[in-house]
Amino acid sequence: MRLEPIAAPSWQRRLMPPALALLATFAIAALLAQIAGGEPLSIFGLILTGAFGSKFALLETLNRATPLIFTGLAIAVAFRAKLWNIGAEAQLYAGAVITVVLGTGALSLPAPLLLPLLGLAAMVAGAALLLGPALLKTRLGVDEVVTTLLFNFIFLLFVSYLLEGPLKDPMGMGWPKSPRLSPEARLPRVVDGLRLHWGFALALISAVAIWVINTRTTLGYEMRAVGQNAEAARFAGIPVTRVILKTALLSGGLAGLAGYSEVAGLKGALTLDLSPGFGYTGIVVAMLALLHPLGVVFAALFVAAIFVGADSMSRAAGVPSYLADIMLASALLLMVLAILLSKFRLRRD
Amino acid sequence: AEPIKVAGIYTVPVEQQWVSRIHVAALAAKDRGDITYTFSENTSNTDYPRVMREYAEQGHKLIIGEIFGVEAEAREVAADYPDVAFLMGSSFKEDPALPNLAVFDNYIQDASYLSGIVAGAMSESGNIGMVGGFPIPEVNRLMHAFMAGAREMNPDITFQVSFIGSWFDPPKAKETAFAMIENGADMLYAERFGVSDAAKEKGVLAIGNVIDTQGDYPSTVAASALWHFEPTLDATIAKVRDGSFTAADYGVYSFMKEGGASLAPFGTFEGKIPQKALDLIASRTAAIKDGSYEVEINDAEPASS
Amino acid sequence: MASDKMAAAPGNAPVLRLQNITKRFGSVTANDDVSFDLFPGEVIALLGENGAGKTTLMNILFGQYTADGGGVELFGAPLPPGAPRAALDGGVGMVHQHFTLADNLTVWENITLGVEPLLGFGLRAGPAKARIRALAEQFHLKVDPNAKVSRLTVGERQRVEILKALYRDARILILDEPTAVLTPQEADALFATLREAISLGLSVIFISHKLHEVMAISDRVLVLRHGRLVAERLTADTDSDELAALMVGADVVPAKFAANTPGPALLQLRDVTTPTIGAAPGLQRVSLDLAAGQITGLAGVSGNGQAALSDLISGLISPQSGSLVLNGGDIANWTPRKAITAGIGRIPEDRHKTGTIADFDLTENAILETYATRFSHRGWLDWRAARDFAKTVIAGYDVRCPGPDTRIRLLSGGNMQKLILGRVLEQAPQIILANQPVRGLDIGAVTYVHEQLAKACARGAAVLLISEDLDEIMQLSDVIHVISEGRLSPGFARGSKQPEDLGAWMAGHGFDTPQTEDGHAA
Amino acid sequence: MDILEILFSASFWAAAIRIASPLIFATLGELICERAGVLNLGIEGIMVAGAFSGWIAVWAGLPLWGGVGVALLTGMGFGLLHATLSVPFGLSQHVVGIGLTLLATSLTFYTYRVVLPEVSSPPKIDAFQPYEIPFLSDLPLFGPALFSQTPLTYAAFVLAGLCAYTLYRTPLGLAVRAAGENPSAVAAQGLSVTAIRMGAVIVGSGFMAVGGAFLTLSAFDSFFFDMVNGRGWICIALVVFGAWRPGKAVLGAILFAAFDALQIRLQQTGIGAVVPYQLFLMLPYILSILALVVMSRRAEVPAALMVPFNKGER
Ligand SMILES: Nc1ncnc2c1ncn2[C@@H]1O[C@H](COP(=O)(O)OP(=O)(O)OP(=O)(O)O)[C@@H](O)[C@H]1O
Ligand SMILES: Nc1ncnc2c1ncn2[C@@H]1O[C@H](COP(=O)(O)OP(=O)(O)OP(=O)(O)O)[C@@H](O)[C@H]1O
Ligand SMILES: [Mg+2]
Ligand SMILES: [Mg+2]
Repeated sequence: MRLEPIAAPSWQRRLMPPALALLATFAIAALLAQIAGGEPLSIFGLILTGAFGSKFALLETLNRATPLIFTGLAIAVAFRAKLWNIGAEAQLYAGAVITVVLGTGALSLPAPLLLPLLGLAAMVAGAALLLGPALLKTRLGVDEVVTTLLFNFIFLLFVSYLLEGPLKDPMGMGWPKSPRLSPEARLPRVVDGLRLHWGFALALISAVAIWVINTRTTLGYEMRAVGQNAEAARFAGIPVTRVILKTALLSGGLAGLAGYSEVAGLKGALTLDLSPGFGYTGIVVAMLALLHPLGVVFAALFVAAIFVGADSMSRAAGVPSYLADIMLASALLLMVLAILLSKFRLRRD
Repeated sequence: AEPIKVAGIYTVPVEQQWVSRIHVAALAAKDRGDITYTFSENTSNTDYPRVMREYAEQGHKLIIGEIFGVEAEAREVAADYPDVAFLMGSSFKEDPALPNLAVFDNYIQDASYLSGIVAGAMSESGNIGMVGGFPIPEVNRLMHAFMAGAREMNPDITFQVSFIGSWFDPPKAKETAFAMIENGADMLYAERFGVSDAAKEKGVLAIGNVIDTQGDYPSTVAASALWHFEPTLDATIAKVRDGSFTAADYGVYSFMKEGGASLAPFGTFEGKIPQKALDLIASRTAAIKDGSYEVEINDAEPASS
Repeated sequence: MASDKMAAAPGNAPVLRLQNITKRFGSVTANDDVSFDLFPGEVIALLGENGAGKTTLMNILFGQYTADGGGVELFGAPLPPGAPRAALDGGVGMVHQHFTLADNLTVWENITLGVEPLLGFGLRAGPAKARIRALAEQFHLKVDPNAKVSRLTVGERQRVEILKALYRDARILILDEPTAVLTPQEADALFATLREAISLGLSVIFISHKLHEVMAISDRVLVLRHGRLVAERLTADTDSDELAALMVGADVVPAKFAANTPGPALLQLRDVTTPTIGAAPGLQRVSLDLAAGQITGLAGVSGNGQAALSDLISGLISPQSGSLVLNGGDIANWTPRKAITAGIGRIPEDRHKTGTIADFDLTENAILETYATRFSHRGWLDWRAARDFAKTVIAGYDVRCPGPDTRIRLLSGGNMQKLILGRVLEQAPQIILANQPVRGLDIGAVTYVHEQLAKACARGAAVLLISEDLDEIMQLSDVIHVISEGRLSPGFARGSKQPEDLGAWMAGHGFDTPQTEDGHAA
Repeated sequence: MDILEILFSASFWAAAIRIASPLIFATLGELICERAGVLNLGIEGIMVAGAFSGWIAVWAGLPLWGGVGVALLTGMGFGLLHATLSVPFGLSQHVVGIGLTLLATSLTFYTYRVVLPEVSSPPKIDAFQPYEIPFLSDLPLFGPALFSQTPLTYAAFVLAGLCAYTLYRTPLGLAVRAAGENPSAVAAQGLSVTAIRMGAVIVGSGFMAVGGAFLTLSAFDSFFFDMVNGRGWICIALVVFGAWRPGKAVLGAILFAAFDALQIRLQQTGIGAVVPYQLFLMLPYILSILALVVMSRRAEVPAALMVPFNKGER
């Protein structure tokens, strides 16, 4: 058996496998719901309403997609240059930390100045965190999968220290939690009373920006060249090390923005559970998007919708809420398989 | 009467000691027919406000949970659903401007203090090991009360304090406890799962916290400080039912005098605890209940001594 | 040597019989109804342009591909399709076009890989090594069974590949361009090995683009064009010219090289030493002048410092000591970018790994070296100009492809090479580094590349041609240097040395004796 | 206690070996996968699944070794899924791994909740107890450290030896190592790269699951959510640290565990009072990175790691 590329797949060929993947995901969920004593057939409707059924649900989905767009872009940028950044989680926290440090009164500026400044600072912080592993890779050849992964643990412990020490909210009753951002440091909400904030718009803008960088600029060209064939790139005079470092800065910066958007947009303060693994889910998002920056937006929305919808469904159907994660995982695995099968056919050989 | 629709939202699985007390109380109320009960566990703080809204939208009348990490946002949700009663574990006080959100916490320092007396009396080496998850107020205050109790029996006692940086890593907690035993501890304060197992394996004693674990470790756990959520929940249910639910600090329902905390029966250790300790426990229990003695509430991070 | 091998008479039963093999890849028909027989002790040469379908045919025979039509018979029995295992067990040994060795294993481990049952205990290393040594002895394949493959030279790897087949008692040996990466000496040694094997009754299918080799070793020649078997000749009844014409479908006129008058030295190496990296030797106090309007040839066995010299001129490494003088001035902080801006055109040795980016399209590959200088404005790429440039190269250098948006992975080696050549020559470089520019190319492509180099030289560029093919060096070069273990011989003027003399230098003779100015041993 | 005193106590080393044991199983599993060319990021989830399935099997009445077997099979099941997606289909090993971790973890939690819907404290089993090997356990320092462990710890070391032997001294090991270096070398010798890679991933995943089961059957006696707590990710680092060699990887695991054991003990010393506890918790990770920096130059990465092999493509 081998896979053979299909020269020009028809639209049915392109759409069928993903549709089947989605269907299979639902079937798995229905089966599991049945086992747990739920009503299998009702879950489809429940997921849909959970994710899109009301303005509230829809905005919640967008909300959850926001940090995923940032981390997804961070991963997509890095992976395209074959910089295996598994540390977006830590970089996200770095962005969040700096937002809190500067946004709780240290800088007293009006919002139109403060907000961009904080975003920039968050990018710098996230970038700085990835610079270390990137330098270790380029200078000493240390595998960045491992260093970025370990940095996640180290940096989270550091955040924990900050939240119990210098960054602890004096009004927080001793709970490890930062003070709240000053009102000027908060990203405004898109709709009053609901949680969606302008971080979402920023995420969309970032996606377009990365797309433009990838396709229109020399940096984008360099990053792709280095990722595809570093040896050829070096021979052709592309400064490979510098490109890797630039990629690291961009990737880390995007992950840092995720932290900024979550703190300044959603939470208003930093806790140790700011991110339920957005950095890791970003990998899922980026890969679903085939590392395409605009694809990242759709992949993030897809992942968010599955999660929010299934989470809500699990409550309504009275089945354990872990079903949401199961659906997310199955959707991911089946979907990447489906994307493959919409471009290749299996052939006996 | 019609059962009240109640939902619980927990950031950890319902096995976690703290949450399990809420969960058990809710299940009991459900079995009595007072409430219907559904819950979400392991809900991350990011999702917490959304889940609150969902339950509120679904028509639940009372939502219980813990908002230590999402104080501000949870209050916003409560403000948006004035007809729903929220009873939330919180380090903050109630806010009169938000009449439908009441707070509680496991103020079982009374019981911890009493269990400390047992520990102080029974530790021969005068060296007690304490393994905690994170140094948060809920943990710190109980540790301090426990230490105060132990010092009543032996002012020279020393404490080893460690935090494992996780709520759920029994093997790690066990390793930490092992290290403390090696270092001379013959009595452990089992704030986390795993500690009593180390004590059992090495033949030293342990004191339980929040739940009674003597059943699992009959010759190891000498005493346990228990938290009972029932008084808190039952009071809430009554007030929701008669419409008098309002912003308040339900933390007091965890006090011993309200029946929210107690020292577990000595069980297998009946008769093994020195009379001097029993006497002090008896007198202090009475004093606590009649209000003449108050255990100090100290939320600062405890340190080894 | 071929004529006495007419034992390949129809009377003998064939050892191998391919019948009506057809293989399609998508819309490409790689093999179209190909049939032939192979007889005991016979050597068949398979000829054809790049992409004619030779490798595909052999892969079908070896079971790595399954044919869409037709079948294979081995010693009279049908061979199950798509099963390399069956082919191996049936006595077919294949030396692939690209080496199939695991670098992290030793020689003997690579050879015994898959021979013993996978789920068996323990490896009988002793007997295996003894057998390898015996085979090596018998077939003149000198190699240490305990050596790690990563440390072997290309020639040694080739020997291991052949030992793999012999170790399994192959009766039929398939060699896909085995000499493409070998020095003349190594190639000769290989032929000696093959003759030994043939004398023991093995049959051989031999693929090569080098016609003199085909003439030397084969009994029969089959020519493939566009997947079809277009001609069959007894080697004794044909000659190189006819074969070349059969392959291409037209007469081939080799490029002409007139002796040039040299201009001033554009690039000079003065006493340059570079570090030794792994098994690759660095340069040892090398001095070299590349003069305008002249082709300087560098002969030598691969792995003697050619890579270091090429990397040095390309800008990938800097001298450890000594200096590099460009148009009379010393250069510092030497990088590839600097080399390009300084007007050095570089044709790398490995077009797949260093020359191109497989998943980039032709446009992207065409601007690889100049995107920053010619096609960008303040960090923005001018794709329109880039695409136009790619079209110019495609048209000007006869790159056969669907268009500038094709991924270069889909081009044959020759067309890839033409694109590289075009992108380099379009910059009108004053100095040209051509490292193995025609390796693995078919005759048509070879001629084309050579003509282009000659043209550049004629307009005054200094060309450094690095090749292991002595014929090519002698044909093209005005001055020839020989490199051995990082040391450089003096320059020998065109026609002043015979191949044997150069071969002696390549083997390291002559370096230790003091030299006179004109390069002759005193 | 000061540091020297700690370092020369048998109980410290006993703890290090104990903490290392689950890491050894899982690291060996990951090492086998990577040697064959597949990065298995499913390790964390597979460990969770192994921890649960082994434990629930014993709880349901199987003997302890039966539980180990069930964990092994569970891991192999997830390994089969990983292998199918990443080998013949050649899907990105990052996605498959991360997806599998998510799937195995959530499926485990879901199953747990369905099987034990309303427990406030998970049931306990009778876990493996330390077994003192006669004579050997009487040796000074080494005796208590090495030879007074649970049978599953001994099994970890036996497995390490077995892996090393298989990889370096058997035809199968050759094939696995070659598959991770140059799959076409394997294919050209008539072996199936697909079968070898899939086999390696399946078996390796089985070992990872046993590593998880160590936590519930030996280190502890019941199952908790989040019990694995990042140990799988550590093992990924340990494989690199061990330069893809079983012996070095085991040493790395013990070293890492020793730092963990040390950090626990340091919290009780004088510095423990002044230094924030987070710094101690960081210690093993920081030292891992430092060790990687020192080792990095010499490691030989399997050349075909993360490179899918497809016969049809070149
Ligand atoms: N794996 C493949 N997938 C698709 N097409 C292929 C594949 N392999 C070969 N082809 C097609 O088959 C044709 C024959 O290729 P093949 O490699 O057999 O040529 P060749 O004669 O060996 O060339 P060369 O002399 O360059 O080695 C090519 O034109 C190519 O288009
Ligand atoms: N995966 C593939 N898909 C489609 N066509 C391919 C593929 N691989 C190779 N080919 C085709 O096979 C032909 C020969 O490829 P091959 O790599 O053998 O080139 P080559 O001329 O031998 O180059 P070189 O000698 O430099 O390796 C090319 O024409 C190319 O189009
Ligand atoms: Mg070929
Ligand atoms: Mg070729």
